Formats: sequence, structure tokens, C-alpha cells
Amino acid sequence: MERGPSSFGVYNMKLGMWVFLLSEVMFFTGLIGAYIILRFAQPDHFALPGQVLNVPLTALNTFFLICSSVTMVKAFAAIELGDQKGLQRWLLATAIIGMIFVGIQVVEYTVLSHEGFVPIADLYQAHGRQGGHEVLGGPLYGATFYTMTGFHGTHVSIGVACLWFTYFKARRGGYSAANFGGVENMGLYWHFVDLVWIILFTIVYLI
Amino acid sequence: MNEFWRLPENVSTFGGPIDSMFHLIAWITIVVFFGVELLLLWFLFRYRARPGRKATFTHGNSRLEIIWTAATAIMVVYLGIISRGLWLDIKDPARFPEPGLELIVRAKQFEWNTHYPGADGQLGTADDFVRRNQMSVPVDVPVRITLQSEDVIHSFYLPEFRLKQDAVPGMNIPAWFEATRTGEFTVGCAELCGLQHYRMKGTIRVLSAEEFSAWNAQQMAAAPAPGPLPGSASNAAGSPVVAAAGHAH
Amino acid sequence: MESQATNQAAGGSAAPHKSPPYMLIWLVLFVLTLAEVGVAFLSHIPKNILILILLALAVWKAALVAMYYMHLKFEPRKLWLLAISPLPLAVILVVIVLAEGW
Amino acid sequence: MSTAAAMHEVPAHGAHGHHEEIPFIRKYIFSTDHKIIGIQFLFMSLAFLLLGGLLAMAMRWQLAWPSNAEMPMPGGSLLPETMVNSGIMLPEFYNALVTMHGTIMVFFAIMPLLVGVWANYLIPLQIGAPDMAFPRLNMLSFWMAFTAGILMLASFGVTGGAANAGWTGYTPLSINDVYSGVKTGQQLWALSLTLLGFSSLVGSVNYITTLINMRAPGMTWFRLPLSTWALFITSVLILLAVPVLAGGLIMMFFDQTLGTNFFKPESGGQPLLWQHLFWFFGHPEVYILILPSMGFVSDVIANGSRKPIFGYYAMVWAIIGIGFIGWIVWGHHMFMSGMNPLLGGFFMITTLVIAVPSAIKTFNWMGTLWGGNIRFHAPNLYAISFVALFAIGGLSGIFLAAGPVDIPLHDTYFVVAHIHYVLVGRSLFGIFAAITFWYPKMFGRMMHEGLGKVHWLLTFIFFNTTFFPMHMIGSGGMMRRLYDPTQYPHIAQMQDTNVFITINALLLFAAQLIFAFNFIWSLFKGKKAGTNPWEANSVEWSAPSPPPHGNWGGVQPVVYRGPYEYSSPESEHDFLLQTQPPAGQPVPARH
Repeated sequence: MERGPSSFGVYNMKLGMWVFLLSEVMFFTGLIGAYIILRFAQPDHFALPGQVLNVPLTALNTFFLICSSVTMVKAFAAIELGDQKGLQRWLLATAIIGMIFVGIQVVEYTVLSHEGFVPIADLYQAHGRQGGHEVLGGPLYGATFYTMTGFHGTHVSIGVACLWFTYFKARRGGYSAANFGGVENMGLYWHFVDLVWIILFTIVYLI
Repeated sequence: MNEFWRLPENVSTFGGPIDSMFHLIAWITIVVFFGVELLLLWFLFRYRARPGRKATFTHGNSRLEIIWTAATAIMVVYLGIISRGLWLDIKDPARFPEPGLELIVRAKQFEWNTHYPGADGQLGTADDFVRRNQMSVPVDVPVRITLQSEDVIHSFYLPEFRLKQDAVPGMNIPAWFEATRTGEFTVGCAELCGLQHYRMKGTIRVLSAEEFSAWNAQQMAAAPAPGPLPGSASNAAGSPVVAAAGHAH
Repeated sequence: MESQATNQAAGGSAAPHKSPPYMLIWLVLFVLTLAEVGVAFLSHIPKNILILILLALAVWKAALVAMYYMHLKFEPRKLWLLAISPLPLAVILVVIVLAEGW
Repeated sequence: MSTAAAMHEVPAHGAHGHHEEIPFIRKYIFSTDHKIIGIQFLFMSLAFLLLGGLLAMAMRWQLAWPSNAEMPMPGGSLLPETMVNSGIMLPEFYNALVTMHGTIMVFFAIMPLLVGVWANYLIPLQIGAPDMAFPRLNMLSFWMAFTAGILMLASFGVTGGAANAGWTGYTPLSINDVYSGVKTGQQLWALSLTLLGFSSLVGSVNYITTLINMRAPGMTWFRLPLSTWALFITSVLILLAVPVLAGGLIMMFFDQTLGTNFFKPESGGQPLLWQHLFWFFGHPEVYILILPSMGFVSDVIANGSRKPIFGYYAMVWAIIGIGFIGWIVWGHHMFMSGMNPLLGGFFMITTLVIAVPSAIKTFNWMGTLWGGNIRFHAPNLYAISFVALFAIGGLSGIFLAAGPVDIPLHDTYFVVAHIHYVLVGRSLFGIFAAITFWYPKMFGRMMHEGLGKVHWLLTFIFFNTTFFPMHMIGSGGMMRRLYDPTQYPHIAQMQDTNVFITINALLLFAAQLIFAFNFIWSLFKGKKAGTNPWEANSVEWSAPSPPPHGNWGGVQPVVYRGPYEYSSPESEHDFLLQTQPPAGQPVPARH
């Protein structure tokens, strides 16, 4: 047990993960805060919800990410009871759903950039999903959109890599009912990434 | 005290209150400074280590803590309240005096361009004229300035007027002053703005009312060619960085 | 890391908890997401109120994930306090900069 | 946190294995031992401190004899013609010096000297832990900081030279090479600081976890030495402030390389947004740079006066108070930026309020000296000068906090004087106190006391003669970052003061060579130090000097009292170790 004599009631690695997540909160606060501020400063740069961004596709992707959270927590519940098969099955499901999320995001980016919605100020000419001639929004829209969702996507991708690592460790019997710290911390990170997406989805796509 | 702090001569209406506040804070801090340092020196002498002596065993005194916390708090809150009032008098556009002259000062690397309203008394029209690195203003008249920048952040600094305000590209920042005597004074840039930041200086001439109207009339006659309208100039083009690389010795 | 979680470590709080209703939470999250999209595109609520409703729904969902999936509900109170500690700073940053008048 | 003096099993990994031979590379280069990592940070940041000092000397030379062929810059012929041409410094190099002096001193010298060195070295030792919670992350943190340092240095060699937009990197000067003439240098600046930020972040996660979870039995929160308290709050500030800067730097990097427009006004971006993000980080950063020094000085002064620290609880709450008020004062850096004046009024009051906890600390240090039995050893001399200079740095801050008075003083040498009284007079004197105080623990040898006193005296004198006159040329209207101050008539008439400052700055720099010599000489020839050479109380003084891997040779220290029980009637000596069991209680069995 990695826990000092005068402890907090939580083992080191889990406490460390929580402390790390606090700084992640501030990182995304910086990005989201910049977005809110720029949006108030330059309302013309932002199109109406659904005009440029593909909300139905992203809503589906949100659904996938929520599903991956429940599979992750199921994996944790399984190993808490020592259920190795369950752990492996749910971890595998989480990793695959995570990859689907990233895949859909890649498709989304590709389509959007073909429609002229890019982060580069000089090339920005988003005509929207209906494909009119008018340029919708302005370059700040592209810059903030790709920065926020891109950093979230990077977090998901890192999470997927860690999930595969956890999965293969689980296959080798690396966890047990007495030793599930790795799975628990994997879960904390994964749920945090999900939580950030919930906020981003609302702020970026719906408002 | 002015000698000690080397404050430049003050020639603006709000410079006086600023200087008195400077001196108020200076006196408070000098008293506190000497109090603390002398007490410190006395403690160092009085309680220096001597053989066979043991230090007083005490963990502190709550009453003392409360006294010095409260005393400091009262002092700084007092300073905060009076400085906030003076601050708003100088910087809050809602409290600006009715201007007798309105100008646009448009900064670029590395010059101060002052736009005068011209014959029609309106800024932003074709008959505006522009003076580069030289400003002339009438004495005893509130002058309202709108600060703009074409490229990077500059800071409009008039040491004798106790005036400083950044000029930020993409923003129109208001400022004002009222000169109390005629003469010629310095305009400087106080924000690092590139290679020739150190040479981004101009002069401001404060003229009597008659001199100023004469000067104004002469400028309007001499400069019919309108300068570029503020806000219409493109930003990125024609920046003098390459030229600036060869500096003067 | 050689760190291992023992049952004792995981259950720092008083009693070992029953498995929380994970699937139920999932269902609620799903319904809330549908509700968000629905409210955003199908209703005729004024913009300002709509934004408040959408933000409230998002915070609700985020809270559910944090409380149940991240187990904050079952953790010692101290960890719970630790977890919410940066939120005031986040609010300060955004509110003060917005108060700038932008 | 009620931890009675109960017996605890020793964690297994401290109990054996520290006598086996660890290969050199794993022991001294890629080490996971918190003490070695602390020492690695010490050597790295002292090297950067020297470099930053050299840059400052070059700047001062130019300011005293601007572009003067009679006074060519010493060593200027060694530099390429793009920096110094026939003994005369070019303005582009001067601006790079301004920028890199600030960046290197703040991020690569003072910050690692305070946090990287002492959080690593002291936290486990002062709380009675065998090592950090995550030793390997700790190693990662050092090597990331090292890489960031290399990147920053490399920028001197790239086309266009190093970053030259100031250490605050105000946009759009920093993102558009059309305006600054520097492209790659600015990009490397942003990248290097992002990487350094990540390094400090990983470090803070480690420090916080260790402090919360690994304290020895009996080491309650209010038995922590003030050094550790200060390092804890500092770590919290780093943890929450640095990510915001990282976000800003990443956006800046995208603006520089990808062509986004976050801060570019010509396509809708907001230059002031950068200032808000930078200073939201930057003001907590100021306290990151001062709180640890306050902690070290408290420990050293209590030890030097042989007295308990006066008002321990008030000191702790003052640290916490400074840590939290520090989040809502950043706007005072932006008084002249065109920010809403009503907001300026708010920031003015919060800024002045932060004087309250600072004053509490000063008075408590004075209270500690009162009634003491003061020993004037070198660490205590540094610490006492810290208190003396703390007053000047704090009082000059009042001028700048009061908005109207700040109008003429903003961006002048008054600010330069203020920040150097804070960063040199406080932080660096605190660092000198800490290095001389804990040197025997680190290396098992004392630093030479006589040389230490000479260094202290010369530094104290030349520090004041260098920086105090800057207040006057500042209120006289000399702006910062001027390549050639004689261009302005009102500054040219103060040129003799600038020459005076430069001569004293050169002497100040020369005095530091004494410290460097003392540091290196004592490594090999210093007097051997015992376990507790300063007769101090806190837990680290119960470990051997230098402590072995695992710190107490497998024994878990147990804590019975606070860290400042000097001259307690309980003991016949004038000190009482935290690990000393109370009279009548049996000494716990040692494994």
C-alpha cells in the first residue's frame, strides 16, 4: 500500500491523479474562457448553432463518449469484485468506443475543412452545411473551435492509448480485487475527459 | 522631496493631486521604513547572542497580531479609497471634463501621429490634418485624446503631464489632459514596441489660445492633402522593421 | 508504480458502498443529451434563457459524471473539497475579464 | 489529522537496499532520489542564474555608455556581428537581452531555485518521508525543465536571434515577425515555456501528493515547518496558474506558426486577452517566487534567534491569505492597458489589501527577533537582510498599487527597482539563506563562514547601491527597456546616475563570484558537518548529513511537537528536535 502514515484516506496514485485533474480543469478553463471572451468581443465571428457545425453527428459522438464512460465504470465495478473476464471485456469495449469517437472527430474535421471551416485566419471561408455563397462567422470561430476540440481529442487519444495498455495488462492478470488502482485511475482520467466533452458540446455546438 | 524623487515639473491639472498623493505615500512609507529598520537594528543589538543566556520562550501574542493587522488594514483601505477616487477622476470617461479640443493620436512603429479635426471641427473627415511626432495644444483647455495603434501596443507617455495610457491595436482608448502652462514637453513611448522603441519620441507644444488658433489656421491652409483616415489603414503592410535594422550611432 | 489499491484504501469513507446505479445514470445522461439538442433546436425560448437552460443541463450532466462515475459521492469529504477547489478561480477568470466590458 | 504518536510499520522499500551499488548513471544522472534531483536542479539553476546575471551586465554596460565607441562592451568581440558590432551593441540584441534576462531569471533561475531545488529536497525530509510519492515523475520533471532550458538557450543561435518582445511577450509584437524581426526565437520561447510549465506542473502534483499523504506519524499540518507550508501553497499556485499560461502560450504558438488569430487585431483577435491570461498566471507567479523564500527565512530566523517563530498560526494564515488574494490582483499589471477603469478601481483595492498579510509576516519576523539570543551566522545574516529589504520592496509596492500614482510610474525604472527588490532582495537573499543553511545537509560539509559573511556584506551593499537609485530615475521618468536612454532630454540629464548604477551592478556581479567560489570550494574542502550543525529542530536534522537513499536508513521518524521549540524549558539545550520523544516516554524501538 503506497500511503503514508498520516494520510488523506486515499492512496498516493489516486490522490495524484485528482491533483493532476485539478490542473486540467484550469487548462480547459483557460481555453474555454478565451473562447467566451472572444465570443463576447467579436460576436460576428460566430455563426448560429448548426449552421456550420454538424450537430447531429456530434450528438451521436457525445452519445458514444457517454457509453464509453459507462463501460469504463463497469470495468472498474468488475475488478472490484475480482471479475477478470468482465474487466477485460469492458476495457476492450471502452477502448474501441474511444477509437470510434476519435474516428468520428477525424471525419468531422475533414468535412468541415472541405467546407472552408479552418483555423487559419487567411483561409477561413466557411459556407456552412447548406453550402451558400455567404461566409458564415469569422476566423476566430475556426481558431477557437479547433483548439478546444483538438485539445480534447488529444486527451481522448492519449486516453485510448492508456486504455490499450490497461487492457493488455489486465489480460496478463495485472489487476485483482485487492489491486485495482491502475483501473481506477484510468477511469478517473477517462470520466474527466468525458466531463470536459459534456461542457464543450454545450458551449461550442449548442449555444 | 521633488529633488530627491526627481519628479519632472508638473504642467497638468490632475498632475498636482497625483503628486500630492505620491508625497503622501512617500511620507507614510518613509516613516514606516525608518520605524521598522531602526527597531530591527535595535533588536539585533539588544538581543545579540551572549553566552549563558537563553532566549525568551514565547509563541506569540494574539493581541499584538490583531493590533498590527488592523492598523495595516486601516491604512491600506484608506489609501485604496482615496486612490480609487482620484483614479476614476483621471481615467473614467464618464467623468472626463467637457473637451475644448478632440484629437486622435494614432501610434505606429515608431512615430506618434496626431490627427486634428481641421476646418469642420469633426474628426474622421477629409479635411483632417496630421502632425507627425509633434503635437500642439492650447493651454488651459481640456484636450480629449483617442488613442489608436496601427501595429503593436505602444504607450503614450507625457512625463510632465503625469499622463500614461497604452495604445492597443483594434481599440479606441480615451484619455484627457489640461495643460497649465505654455512650453515644449516630451512625448515618449513607455511600452516595448520593437527595435526603435527607444527613439519613438515626439514633442508636445502648449500654446496660448491665440497662438494655437493661429497655428491651427496655418496648418489647415498648409495641409490640404488629407492624411489616411484612422481605421482605414491596413495594418500589416509597410512596417519599417527592415529599415529599422540599420540604427543610428 | 507499484502502488496498489486495497479495499481499505478505496473505501476511505465509513462504509463500503453498494455498486451505484451505473446503468441508470447512463440512461439519465442519454436523456439529458437528447433534451439539450431538442431544446437548442426545436424550442422557441428566448436566447438568454435558452443559454441558461443549456448550461444548467450541461452542469447537471457533468455533476452526474463526477459524482457517480468518478465516485466523488463516495469519497472522503476532503477529496470532495479538493476536487471543487479550482472552480472559484475558473469563475473569477472568466467573470472579471468579461466585466472588462467586452 | 489526529495522528497520535502511534507506532507504524516502516514502508517496505525504505528498509533495505540503500547500501547496494547503484550505477553512476542511475545514481547521479537519471536518479529518482528526491535529494539528487534537488541537487540537479540546484546546479542547473545556479548556472542559469550566472548566465542571467551576465546578460544583465551587458545591458547595464549599454545603459551607462550607450553606443559609445570609447567604451566598447567587454567581450563584445567574442559575439557575432548580429549582436555586437565593433564594440557597439545593436538594438535587436539589447531587446533580446531584456527579454532573455527576464525570462531566464524568472523561469530558469529563481523559480527552479525556489521550487525545483527546495520542494524536492526539503519536503520529504521535513515531513519525515523516505522519498516523493512519484519518484519517476520527479525525474521526468527535472529532465523536462532541462530540455526547456536547452531550447531557450538554443534560441540565441537561430536566425533572427532570441525572443525580443519582453519577458511578458505582449502580443502582437511577440506573434508577428514583421513587427519584431524575430520569428523562430519567439516560437522557441513559447515552446520552451510550455515545456517548462509542464515540468513544474508534474513537480507540483508530486509535491502536493507527497505533502498530503506521506507525512510521518505525528506530523500534523500545524507541526509543519513554515518552509514546507510555503512550498505547499506555492505548489498549489503553480498547479492552478501554470495551465492557464500554457493555454495562452499554445494559442500564441498557433498564432505564430499556424496562422490562427487569437491575439491578432487585424483579423478580430484580442491583444488584451493575452495580457489577461499572462497576468492571471503572472501574479500568482510573483507569489510563487516569494512565498518559499518567506518560508526559508522564517526557519532560519527562528533558528538564528533561538526562539520559537512569533505567531506561527498567523504566519501560516498569512501564507494562505497571500496565496489566495494573489488570484484577484492581476489587473494592476494592466492599469495602463486600456482596461475598464472601474475594474482598475477593484484591482487597486485588492492589491493594497495584500499588503496586510505581508505586514503580518514582517511584524512576526521582528517579533521572533525580539527577546532572542541572536546568532549572526551567515544564513541568519541573509535572512535578516531579507526582512530589512522586504520592507523596501513592500513599501515601494504601495506606490504602484495606488492607481493614480502608478500613472507616472508604470513601465518606468521605479517598477524595475520594485521587482528587483522583490526578486533579488527577497527571493535571492532567501535562496542564499537556504543554500548556506541546508548546504551541510545536502553535501555533508559546511560552507566557509568567513567567505559567506564577506559575500553577504558586499552583496547587501552593492545590491542597495544598484537598485535603490533606480527608484529615483524611475520617478524621474525613465522608461523601461530603452536601448539608449540619452535619446530623451529628461533622461539624459540623469545619465550620471545610470553610470553609477552600472558600476555598482558590476561590483554586485563580482561579489557573486565569491559565493560561486565558496560553493565549489566547500564541496571538497568544507568543514565536515554533523547531523545537526545549526542545532535546529525540524525533522531533516535528525537524518545523517547527507541523508542516505531512503533518508533515515529504513527507520520511520515519529514527530512529537512543532518545529520551533527553541529555548523550551522542556530541554536543557536551546533546541528540541521534533523527533525527540517527550521526557518520560520510552524511545520507540528502531528497526
